[in-house]
Amino acid sequence: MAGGKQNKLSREEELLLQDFSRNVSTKSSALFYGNAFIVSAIPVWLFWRIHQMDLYQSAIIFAIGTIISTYLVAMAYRNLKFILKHKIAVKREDAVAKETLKKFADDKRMTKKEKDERVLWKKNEIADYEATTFSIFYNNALYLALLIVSSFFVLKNFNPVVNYSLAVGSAAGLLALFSTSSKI
Amino acid sequence: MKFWVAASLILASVYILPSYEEEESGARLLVSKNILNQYLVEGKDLTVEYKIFNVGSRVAFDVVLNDNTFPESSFSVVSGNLKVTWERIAPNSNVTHAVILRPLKPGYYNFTAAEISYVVSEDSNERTIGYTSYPGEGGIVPQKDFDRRFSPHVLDWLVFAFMTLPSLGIPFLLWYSSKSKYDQPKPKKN
Amino acid sequence: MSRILRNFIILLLLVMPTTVLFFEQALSPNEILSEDSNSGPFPSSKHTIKTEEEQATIKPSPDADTFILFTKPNNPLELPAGKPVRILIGFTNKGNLDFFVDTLEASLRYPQDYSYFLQNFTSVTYNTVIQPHRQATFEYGFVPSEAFSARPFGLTISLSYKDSEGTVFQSSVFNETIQVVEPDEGLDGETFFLYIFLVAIVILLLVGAHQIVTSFGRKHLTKPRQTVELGTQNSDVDYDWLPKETLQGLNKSPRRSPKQSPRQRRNLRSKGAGEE
Amino acid sequence: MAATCQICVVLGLFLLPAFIYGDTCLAPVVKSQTYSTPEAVVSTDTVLIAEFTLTCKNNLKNINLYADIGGRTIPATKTYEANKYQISISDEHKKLPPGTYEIRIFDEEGFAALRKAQRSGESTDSLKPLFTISLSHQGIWSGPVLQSEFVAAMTAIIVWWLAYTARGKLLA
Repeated sequence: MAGGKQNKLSREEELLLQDFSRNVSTKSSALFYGNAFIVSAIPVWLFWRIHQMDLYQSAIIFAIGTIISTYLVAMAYRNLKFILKHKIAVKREDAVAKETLKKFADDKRMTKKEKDERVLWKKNEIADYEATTFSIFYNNALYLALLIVSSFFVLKNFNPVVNYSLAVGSAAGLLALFSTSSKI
Repeated sequence: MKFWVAASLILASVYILPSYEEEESGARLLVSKNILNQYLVEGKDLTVEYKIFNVGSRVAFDVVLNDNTFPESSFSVVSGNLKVTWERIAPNSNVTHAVILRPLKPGYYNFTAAEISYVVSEDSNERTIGYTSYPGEGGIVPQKDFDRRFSPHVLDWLVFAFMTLPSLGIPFLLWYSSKSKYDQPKPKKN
Repeated sequence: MSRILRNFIILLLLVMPTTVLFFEQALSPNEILSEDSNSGPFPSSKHTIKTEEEQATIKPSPDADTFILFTKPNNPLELPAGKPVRILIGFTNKGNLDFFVDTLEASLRYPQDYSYFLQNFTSVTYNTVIQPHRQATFEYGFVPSEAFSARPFGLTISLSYKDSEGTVFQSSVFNETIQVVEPDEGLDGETFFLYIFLVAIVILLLVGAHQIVTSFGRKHLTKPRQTVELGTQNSDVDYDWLPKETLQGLNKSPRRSPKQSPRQRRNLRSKGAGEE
Repeated sequence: MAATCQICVVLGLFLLPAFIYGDTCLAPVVKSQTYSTPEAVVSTDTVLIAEFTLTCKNNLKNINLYADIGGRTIPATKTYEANKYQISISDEHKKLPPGTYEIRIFDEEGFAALRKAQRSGESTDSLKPLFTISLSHQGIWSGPVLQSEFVAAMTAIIVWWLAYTARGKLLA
């Protein structure tokens, strides 16, 4: 993202950038929280069946762990989606443009500007869709890997309750941390 | 006639003499009772092994090994018998006997000695009673704790994989479908 | 005829007892150490330690008969170092008082001077009551430390017990000099594969190191030589100040010594003079 | 004449013990039940147990039996039920590998012949036992070769690695 490239952005890019603000629409945040909750519920089953923690005795710790992990994982989804969206938009630009133009090539009524508008809108929608799905997929994969490794290898000899809280906490925390930077 | 009396006397003494003269060092049995388990687990095998050594100098007769230290309520017999006998155990030899039990209740249990009784020599009917060595205090681990540490939970892991499938698979498929639709192979820039 | 026969029969009768006795013990020589129950008092040496003194005075009870049997290495005179040793101690109560068996302790001592302790093994308390005319067996295990291999030691094992009137007895069940030998570590499968694995890793490392050294070395050496070759084609030496003829001369016949034809030398001289 | 009868009396006395054990078990019918240690996680040694009940046509009661398993001769233990015997062997796991063990049961005579054969060093396979019990030992299960959580962790890491490479492509 060297500065030089920044100043050549056309007006169209500015328009696009406006849509790329960090706050996501309610629909996608609902999607995020839903997925985050599902992913955070999985460790409960893991610890209940394999670490044989009693479900009722440690119900509280399970609830707290799940809520915290849901929040952190949703945050990770948003961060990664934001980073990905812009990149995907650039990549998919001409393919989307070609496809939409082909679609509107026949009706003459639409002005060039309107077509551009339509292309821009479609590209944005596609980018958003892909960024969301990939972010969910990537974060889930990383979350589960971190969870299993920490719970069964790092914290192997801890008592199950401590094992659960530390494993879920560290997995969700690391996830949120990693999602902020685009390197890992 | 005198001759005959002498002959029978000598003959009789031959049989009685050895037992009488060395009554002191007749047969002597040392019996060890061990539990060959690393872990005592409720519902899993508990192996009890008795080794009888005849360290005396004569044969031990009618040896009875009786172990009633395992109450029916907390131990069930899988294989082997708790009360066994041997007709004779030769000196300087040892005999092994094993019993497989299954603890029914977890908790601490004091494994005490079993009883052994035998006859020192063939004609003396007085039985010598002894006790085996005792394994002492043992903790029987409940099944759940043991499983947590050892059983491979293959089924649980499969269910786990099944649960993670939607939360991993669906986003991937959606992304992949849209990616393949719009993705043109990137021209190799450098 | 009958006289011979009678003598023969008497001879037979005399011989028979010995055969019966012999038959009883026929199986194998009695190698298990049959130890006399009451060994003599300890060799009282001047600087006996206090416990030593106390032990010296406690006598074994005449009503108690103890017997020791080494089960793990069945030869008590050679104990492998570092390997667990298991023994069985038989105790017979011949008297008519209950015996209360307390503890059993074993220790390795300096062979020449038994009061000098080298290794004291953990003592085990049995707390068992033995009724009159009853027998009991006790099991005990200890591990001679690996550092002691291939040297003689005095091994003393003593069982302390008291009777129902409270008088304390102690009988030393085993009190001999034994040899602690090298444990014969059979090279079983596992250790064999372990060695192979280690050798493999070492070889791998060597190959890796060799790889790095050679590749690093090759990269380093080739760079200067390349610069040398480049030098002759387009080195940054500026040749355009040389007059054309000398340049051709240089390129055409580098072999000839730089002798110049008189005419060329004359031109040079006149040009040089012109310049001054 | 008197002398000869004297000799046979003495000889008779001499051989008396041998007569007592004379008759053997005819047409033995055996019902046996075997046990072998299933797993090494719980038990330190392998134990093989064979319990069997022997009924003879000439209904002998509780005769002495001896067993020979791979060179080891041990007396069969009698239990308190009539004609029921038990044979138990215990050793380290490595010394009792999985496989079927042929337990050859001999009665007194067979046992004497066996001892004689052993002492004189010739092979004892030629001797015909009263009957044989075959004990099959499946082998010791000492834990899964690959820990299941290890497999799970590996798959999780692989899935993450694929995602990571895909992401790298997207971001680059």
